[in-house]
Formats: sequence, structure tokens, C-alpha cells
Amino acid sequence: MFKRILIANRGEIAVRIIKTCRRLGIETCLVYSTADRESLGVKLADIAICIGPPQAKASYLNINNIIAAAELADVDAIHPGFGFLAENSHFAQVVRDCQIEFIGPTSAAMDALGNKAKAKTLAHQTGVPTVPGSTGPVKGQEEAIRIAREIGYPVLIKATAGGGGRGMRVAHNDASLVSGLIAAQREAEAAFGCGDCIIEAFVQRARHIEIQVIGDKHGNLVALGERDCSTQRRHQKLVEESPSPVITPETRARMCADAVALARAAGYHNAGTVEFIYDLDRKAYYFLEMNTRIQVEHPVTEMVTDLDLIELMIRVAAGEPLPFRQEDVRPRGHAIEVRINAEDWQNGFAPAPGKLALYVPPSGKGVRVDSHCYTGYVIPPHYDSMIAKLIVHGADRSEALRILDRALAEYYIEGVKTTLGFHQRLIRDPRFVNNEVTTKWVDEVFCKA
Amino acid sequence: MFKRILIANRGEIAVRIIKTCRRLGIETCLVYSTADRESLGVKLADIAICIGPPQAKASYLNINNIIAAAELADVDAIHPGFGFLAENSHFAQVVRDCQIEFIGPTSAAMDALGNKAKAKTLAHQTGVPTVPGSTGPVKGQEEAIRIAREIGYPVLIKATAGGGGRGMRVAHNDASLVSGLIAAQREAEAAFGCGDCIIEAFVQRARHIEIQVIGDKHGNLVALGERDCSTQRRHQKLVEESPSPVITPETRARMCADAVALARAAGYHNAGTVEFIYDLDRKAYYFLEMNTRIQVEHPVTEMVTDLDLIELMIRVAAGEPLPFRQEDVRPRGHAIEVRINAEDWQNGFAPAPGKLALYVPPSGKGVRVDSHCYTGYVIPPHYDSMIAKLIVHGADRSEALRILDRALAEYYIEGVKTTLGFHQRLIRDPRFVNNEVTTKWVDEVFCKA
Amino acid sequence: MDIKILKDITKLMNDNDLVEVEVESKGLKIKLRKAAAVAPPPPPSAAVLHAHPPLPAPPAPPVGPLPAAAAAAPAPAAAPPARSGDDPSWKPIISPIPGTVYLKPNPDAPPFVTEGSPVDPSKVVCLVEAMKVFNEIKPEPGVSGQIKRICVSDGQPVEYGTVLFLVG
Amino acid sequence: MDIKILKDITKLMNDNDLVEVEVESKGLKIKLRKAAAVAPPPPPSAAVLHAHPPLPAPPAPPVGPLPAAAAAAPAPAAAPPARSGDDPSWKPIISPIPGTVYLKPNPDAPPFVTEGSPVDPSKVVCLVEAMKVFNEIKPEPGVSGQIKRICVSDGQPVEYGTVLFLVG
Repeated sequence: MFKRILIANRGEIAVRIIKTCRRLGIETCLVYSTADRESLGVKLADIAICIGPPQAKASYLNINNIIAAAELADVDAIHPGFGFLAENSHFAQVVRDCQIEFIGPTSAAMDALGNKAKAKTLAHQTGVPTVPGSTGPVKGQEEAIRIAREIGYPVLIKATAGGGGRGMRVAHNDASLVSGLIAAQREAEAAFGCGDCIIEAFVQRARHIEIQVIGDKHGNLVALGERDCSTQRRHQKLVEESPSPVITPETRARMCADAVALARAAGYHNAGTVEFIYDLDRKAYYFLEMNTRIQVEHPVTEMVTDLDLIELMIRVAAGEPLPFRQEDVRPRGHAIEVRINAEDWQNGFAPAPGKLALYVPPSGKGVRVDSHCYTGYVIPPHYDSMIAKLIVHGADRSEALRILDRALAEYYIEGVKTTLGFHQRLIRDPRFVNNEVTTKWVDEVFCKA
Repeated sequence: MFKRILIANRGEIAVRIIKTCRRLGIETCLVYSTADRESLGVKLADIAICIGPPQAKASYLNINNIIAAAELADVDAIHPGFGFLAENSHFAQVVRDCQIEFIGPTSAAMDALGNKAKAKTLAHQTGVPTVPGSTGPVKGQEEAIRIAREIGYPVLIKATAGGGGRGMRVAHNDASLVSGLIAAQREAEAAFGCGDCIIEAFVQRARHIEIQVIGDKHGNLVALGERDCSTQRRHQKLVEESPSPVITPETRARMCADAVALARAAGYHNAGTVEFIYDLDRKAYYFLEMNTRIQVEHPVTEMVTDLDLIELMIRVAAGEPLPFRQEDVRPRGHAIEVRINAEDWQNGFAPAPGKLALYVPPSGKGVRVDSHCYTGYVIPPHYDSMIAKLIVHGADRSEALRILDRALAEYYIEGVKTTLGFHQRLIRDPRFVNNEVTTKWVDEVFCKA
Repeated sequence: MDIKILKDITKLMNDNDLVEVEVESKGLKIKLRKAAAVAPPPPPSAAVLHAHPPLPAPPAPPVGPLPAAAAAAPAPAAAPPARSGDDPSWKPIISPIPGTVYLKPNPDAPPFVTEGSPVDPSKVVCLVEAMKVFNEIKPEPGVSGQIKRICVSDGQPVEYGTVLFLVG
Repeated sequence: MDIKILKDITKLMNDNDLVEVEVESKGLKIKLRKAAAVAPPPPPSAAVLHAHPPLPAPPAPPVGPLPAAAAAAPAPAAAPPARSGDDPSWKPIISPIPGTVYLKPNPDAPPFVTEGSPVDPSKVVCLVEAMKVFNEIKPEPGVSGQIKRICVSDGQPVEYGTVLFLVG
């Protein structure tokens, strides 16, 4: 096992990793920018080394200075957390070239899955469902109608050269397909000089469902169930939960098997997440992308499986085999995570960094708070605005929601605006309670009201 | 239901009561001394009124100023918490005379149970076991031997006029009884001018086990199971847990029934705790005293029953009936509480008040922290040294201990000395793990090492 | 502790224009501060606060709904903080009990004192009503001179420590 | 504690125009403030710290066990804080990278600079070794004058922002 790990990150995930390392008896070295001198991670780490000024490019993305710190502190491994360099295969390679273990997958696996188009091709080859559509530009109206009927309406007409919504049309039947195709081809011809269009299934009411996988270096790969992250605002996840309230056990089992198959095809080890879009109308899921790192919302999986994913990442990176098999994974109860950000949610979610005049997190059975904040801490303006992740666990979804409601009410933060009030309103909304949420609901319905 | 409650207390219990009130939509008025101006309770309460200088006598025990504050804030009820005026029947009466509800039992019940001798008599009359012994001074050696054989050795010889251990002897057989009686009588005659001695069972290896009861104003009285508080230092509880690992289900059932019977005999309503001494050798329990208020360690019961005792106290004080019956009470899992104090445990547990340079409580499934502390808070020297109560809940005792071990390791307090290290050592001690602890163990064994 | 050491320190302060002295014995900790060093701190009990909303103004309405939700509102001071013209040597008369201040013996009477009135520990300066009892407030022993400032208004709710008057 | 020590300190204050003195004994804490002085803000990167234990001194031993448990130890500054004689107008030369400082081009050579050496942005003042690369450190554009103080010692580990020299 490693003696000393460098954490190339900041904020709550740095604190999260330090806690697990301390429990495992592993020393920690945290690198930090001058803006994070007073951060909790710097206070808690065994060693802290300043690597640059506030701008991420010169500090948390500064591979040179991070490697220099790793050599200075004589560490065995580097945990990249999420964001920053976590999915940078070049960084992973440099780290390994320095005889330091990178706690994550191989650079090759990161490359194979990091590029969306490559990953989609691999998924297709592995038999993992992707959004169905024409294999190339449609030749004419007859082919378009044949394909659309195969897929089932509604379908999306998309210019191959397009982008930014230009040359895109939704068709709900043959007639609107024909007229839409003509319009889209004309628009694409005018805009991009090429009128080629493809057709694919249009997902009108989508849920975002992702599968957590973890693998060791001995070929063992296991799926740890799903997280439903459909409550999003501008593609930013706001709430994550497990199990998903909208899929059947059979669908879950197929998604898990597909996620493992894809990871295996890429020669994947360590923690990763396979993201799917779930079509509520077609009751089908399609591969979106794979994240080759730990996710912000990993505690949701930890709460239902009673596993420590950071510990597992470290153990498998150190060469240990996974200590359980797929059939041992039996998630229990229901977990929900909400992200508490320093944002003025009543004013377009504008970031509201500043000093926490009072910070008192809630506590109690089924309540977990992952945070790097404390009373008096100043949230710097240079990075994300996250204050904490509040995660609750109950026997079922309604108990989890009751615990969450109470925990939100007992969260005392003064000095900055937060999204606590947003979440209080959100989780009492009957449409949220009754699982009527789609990925567009917050933007198009909830925030409009 | 009440619209506004005054809290005549401070520290973590004030914060605890505020949280429940806020959830119930009840406004809170917290009274405070000038030493507590920066306390968390003052920040969180809807109204805060200063009632006096730091000395408790002039503030938290100043009935006049508390009532004046209650009238000024126009409250419906007063919650006394624990300590201070919580068991002062005169205060309860004054409060009720002012047409304000006292959240606790009647003054008559407090009087009947507050006096130890009266309470013991009532227990005896109700058929609740008290420590067996002679009904009055023993007449001679033959009577002494007869009684001692009835009770079973070892027995305690106690001067009726005694105190402070003077005139006390333990006898393990007839011979030492006779010689001890003569010596004790002589010593008592010399010290108090009266040689009368009584004999009672001597409990060599004791556990402290208490039963939580709650009653409404409609005659419903329910026992909520026990708390085992045997890990004590100089009669101060250090660790409390439920269920007790040393009693049988039959004993538990009898203790619960006895506790309810005693409370019923005193016309008791609201929350109370019946304390018993449990003799590990005789496998028998004896009534010690009843506390006519909420206890410090009440969260232990809350964790296994999923009830909010503060909420129940408020509801029954407002005249609501208990929302469940005895048969509905089914404690689940195992809960343990440890008290985190600002004390230098390696130096005779000397109080170590001061400023918390960093205060980051642990969090996670099964972890609850009740505290009034925050980074930057100064623990004033005028009151007790409690920083927090850390309560954990697991499926069984060993899981609870695992969670506790981890939570202690993830508790970051800087600036003052704390008992965190003491508890970390304690809960890993095999004698603690194996339930070999008696009420004297910490003083006589653990702290001697 | 000997009273003499306090007298000695006080003399030292007066002679040397010190405004703050902090002494600790075990392990030695000393802190001395001169008058000019910083803005004078407010008198010890001038910063008495109601935590969130001000107290309901008595006579209390039958149901006095407090803005309970406005928990983030800044805490208004029960007594105004030291004004620019205040002399740090002025001594406060504080309320010994939460209650309602009355500056006049009855609604039609003139006030007990006005700014400039001479006062000494025998003089009633106001009443603080609590539990229907009108407590007569007098300066503490050693506090005498003129009323320099009246810090509360008639009928105002006060708590323990609220500064009622400044005497200089 | 003796009153005499307070008197002595007070005299020191009067003689030297000090407005604030703070002394602590165990672990030594001293704080003195002059009448005119508003404490000058430290140069932006002068307070660079290692969180808990100091960095292990390279060349790193095969297994450099850090006192990981000594988490509560006070944080030693990577660069010494401003000395009494320092001029706040002096400009720092900081390390742009974590690494090891070398004040000489090789062990037998004289140092790049000594106190009093004239420097300008073309002059190499030291090396910071990181990943076997010896980075030449020069003053930033606009920083020239004399080396007033050398803040690090040869072979010392430094982090980003550690003040290496002060130039005036």
C-alpha cells in the first residue's frame, strides 16, 4: 500500500480524500494555489505545498509544478480528484513516467473513452445501445421515411456539418419529416455549404442515468448500480439519487452489464462512470459518454452500497484485487444528494463567493455532509461555488426526502447567498416528489414559475 | 400548539431545542448571559434576550429575569433543558402561575420524585425494587446475620447518621459482618453521637442502566427502552449506549414496566428518566433515582427509536396525546454516545476552555453530532466544558463502534484540548469492547494504566 | 489576588495613558495598549443585542407575530453604539432586568431626568417594568455626575445590560 | 506576576513610542506596535507556509518519514517573516516552482549573489531544482537594485511563492 499520496485538487474532494487516507494510515500531501492558503484541506493534510497563483492554469493545471511538488514530498501516488487534470491522459502518463502511480485508469483507456466519437464507436462495437439513427446522410425522402419509421417518431433531423442548433428540426410524422428535411437541407446548404443531414431518435422526455463501475488490475470489473441525475439546470446536475425511481430492475441489470462490457472493452481499471440518456417514452437507454474519474456525486453510491469509493480507488491503484464480486453488491435503501452552492438562485444562480459568517452543517441519522467549509472561511472567487454536498439516506425515497427536508432546514449558512432555499422549494414540488422530472424540467418549467 | 417558546438554557441543548422548534414552526426566544453573547443559540434563535452576567446564579438561575424575559417576548411555554432550573419545582410553579406552560412534569410530581428519600419510598410502595436491606437500624448481631444471609453477601454496613464514607464497612461473610458491625457502630458513635447502623446489599460490580419514559396529560405513559451509562468517571457519564449489552430481554421488560409504574404512581407526565443500578453478580436491578427532565444522553434513545424526544415533550406539554402506544415502540440497531469535552484528559481532565481555532465535526451515515460550537467560537470558562455529543447508530454494537471509531478520527478540533483522544483509546480497549466495564472501571482501572 | 495589584495597574494605566491591559500569570502573557492606538472600544455593555428581530414593543399586541423567517437580518442594537461625541470616561447606567423602560413616573409627569440633570446613587433615573413591577433604577455606587446622554426612549423594551444612560 | 514587569514594559513603551505590546512566554510570542505604524501588509507571497511539518529536506532519504501525527504543530514559515530592519519598499524575488534552492552554481563555486550584490532582471540569483531541472531564477522585470536580504539557505526546499531574496 502507498505510504504517501499527493492530492492534485482542492475544495471538498481534497478533504474527502484526506479523510479516507487518514483512516487508511496513508500520509497526504495537498498542493494548493495561493487563493487556497486558508482552505480546510491545507489545514488537514500532513504536508501542503503551494504550487502557484490563483489562476487554475498556473496552479491546479500546472503539471510541472505538481510533479515538482510530488518529487519534493516523495509521494507514491497522485489522486487527481475530479475536474482539473483528472481526465488528462497526458498528465496520467507523465505521473507514471515519474514512477508515481496515477490513481485512475491507464492513459490508453482514458484516450479510448475520453473522445466522445471514439467512445461512441466503441460502445456500438461492444453492443451497448447508442442513439439509433441513419448510419450516414440520408439519400432521399423515401429512405428518410423508412429510417424514421424504423426508429419511431419523433426524430431529429441534423445537418452533419451543423452545430449550435442550426439546421436542426424535430419531426413527429412522415409529413413533418419531409418538410423538415427539405428545410434543414436548404438551411444547412446555405449555412455550411453542405446540405447533408442525418436522422436520429429524438428523446423528448429524458432522464440522465449513469452507472458507477470499478475495476482492479486483475480484470475484475463490477457495476455498483446507477445514479439518476435528471434534475439539472443548464446541464449542471443539481440533485442525484440512487436507485433511479423510473427504471425497472431488468433495465438496471442491462445497463449495469452494458457499462461493465464497455469498460472491459477499453481495458478499464479503477473507478469510472458510464452515462446514459434514458428515453421515458421509448423506455430505452442510450450511451452518452464515460467519465474516467470519480464523480462529484459518488457519495450517493457510497450511501446505498456502504462502500468507500476513494478507498477502493486507492486499493486497486496499489494493485489489490477488488474485495467483492458483482453478486456481493446489493444496494440498500435510497440516497439523494443535493449540491449546496454559494449562488444567488433567485438571480440567475449568479455565483456569490465570500466569507461564511456562520457555517453550521446539519447532522443526524442518514445525513452526510461533504464539505471543505467552516465558519470564517472565505470562498474564493476563482473556482467553483460549491459549499457542500448534502447526502441523505433513508429506507425508501419518501423517507430520504423527509430527512433531506429536515437537514436543509437545519443547515445554517450566513454571509453568502446559497442554493439551500432552491432545494427546499425543489424537493417539495409535487412534480419532483412524483418523479415527473426530465433533464429540461428545471430550465423550462420549474425556474420559469 | 405553542406559537413561541422560551428556552431557559444554553449550549448544545439550547441549539437542539431551537432546531426542533424551527421544524415544528414554533418561534424561539433564547435567554442568555453576557458570557454567551456569541453563542450559536443566540445566533439561531428568533429572539434572544440577555438576562444577566456570566454567573449562573445571576442569569440562568435568575427566575425573576427569566420570567421578565418570557413576558417581554410574550411566550406560551418555557423549555428548561437540563441542569440549571430544569428540576426546580418552584420555578415550574412560578412559570405556570404566570399562565405560561412549563415543558415538564407538574411541580407535585417533581417534588414527589426530586427528593431521593421520598422517591425511594414511593418506589418501594409501588413494588419497584430498591436496594434490599434492613428496614431500620439492626438490633444485634443475630439480626444482622439473619438479614445479611437473606440479602446475600457482600453487604454494606452504613451508619444511619453517616456521610462521606464515615462509618461504612463492606462484609463478605458472617465473621467480617460481626467485626465490621462492631467497628462501624463504634466509629459512628464517636463521629455522630449515634451508633445506629443499617445493612444493605453491596453492589460490587455495577452497571448504570436507566429507562426513558414519556407521558402525556391523558394518562398515557410509555417506556422507550434503556440507556446503559456504566462508563463513568467520578460519577460523570462518559459513554451512553442502547440497548444495554448486559441485560436480558426479560430484565429489560421488567425494568420498563417498573419505570412506568413508578412514573404513574407520581402522576407523571412529559419526559423523565428512571435510573437503576444493575448488580452484575446478583443479576438484579435496584431503583436509584428519577430525573424529572430531559437527559444529556437522550439522543441515544432517539437514534434507536427514531423519535424526537424534544418534539414529544413540546407536544404533550401542549396537551396532545402521545402519538403511539407501548407496543409500537420497537428500538432498532445500536446507538452509542460519547461526550466531547474541552478537557485535558491526560492531566486529570482539567477543563480547557478557550477559542476553537478549527471546528469540523464528522459526518456520515449513522453519525449525529449535537453541538453549539463553530470555528472561532470561544468556550466560556463559566459553565460546563462540553463541546459536543457524538452519537452513532449501527445495525449492531460492533458496527456502531466501527462508525464511532471513524467519526472520532474525522473530528477536527484545534485550539483547545479535548477528550477525543480519550474516547479513541477507550472504545478500542478490549474490556470496553467486551462489555467488562463497571461504573468504577474508568476510575479504578482504565485511568490508572 | 490582592486588591493592591489592581490599584497599582490602574495607576499605571492612568499615569501612562494606557487604555487596555491584559495580564495572565501562568506562562506569562502581557498585553498593553495606549489610548491613541485604536478607536476606543464601545463601553462594555453598549453592544447588547437582540439576536434577530427587535423585541416586540410592549404593550404586546394579542398575537405579536415576529418575522421569524428574517433570520439573516442584521441584529439591531438595543442601545445605540457610542456616538462620536461620547467621552469614553462616561459611565453607563444599565438595566438589571429585561423589561420596559419608563422615563417618567406617570404619563403626565415630567421625566425623572434630562440631559444635564445631576445624578448620584440615591437618585431614581427611570423605571424598568417587568412582571407588573416597576423597578426603580438608580446609578450604581460610585456613579455620579451629570446625565450626558439618554440612550433609550420611553416605552422601549430592554434586556439585561442595555445601557440606559451615560453619566459623566 | 510582579507589577514591576508591567512598569518596565510601560517605560519601554513611553521611551520608544510604542502603542501596543503583547508578550507571551511559553513558545515566545512578541508583538510591538509603534504609534505611526499601521502594520504594513506582508509582501504578497512572504507568508508562504507548509501546512504542518516542514518539507523533507532533499536529497530525500529513501523513505522520508514525516511526523504525520504532529498535525497540530505550528506551521513554520517557508521564508522568515519580515525582520525589524526590513524596509517595506523592498521587492521580493519568489520561487516560481516547488523545488530545492541552490545559491551556488556548483558546490565549490562562490554564491551567485551575496547581500549587497547589484541585481537586475538579467542576473541569475539562484537555481531552483525540480525534476532534475535546474531552473535559473532571475528578478522579475522592474525588480533591480541590491540584494538586501537572502531569505533562504542553500539546499532548502521551497514552494511556489517562497520569498528567496529581498531587493532594494
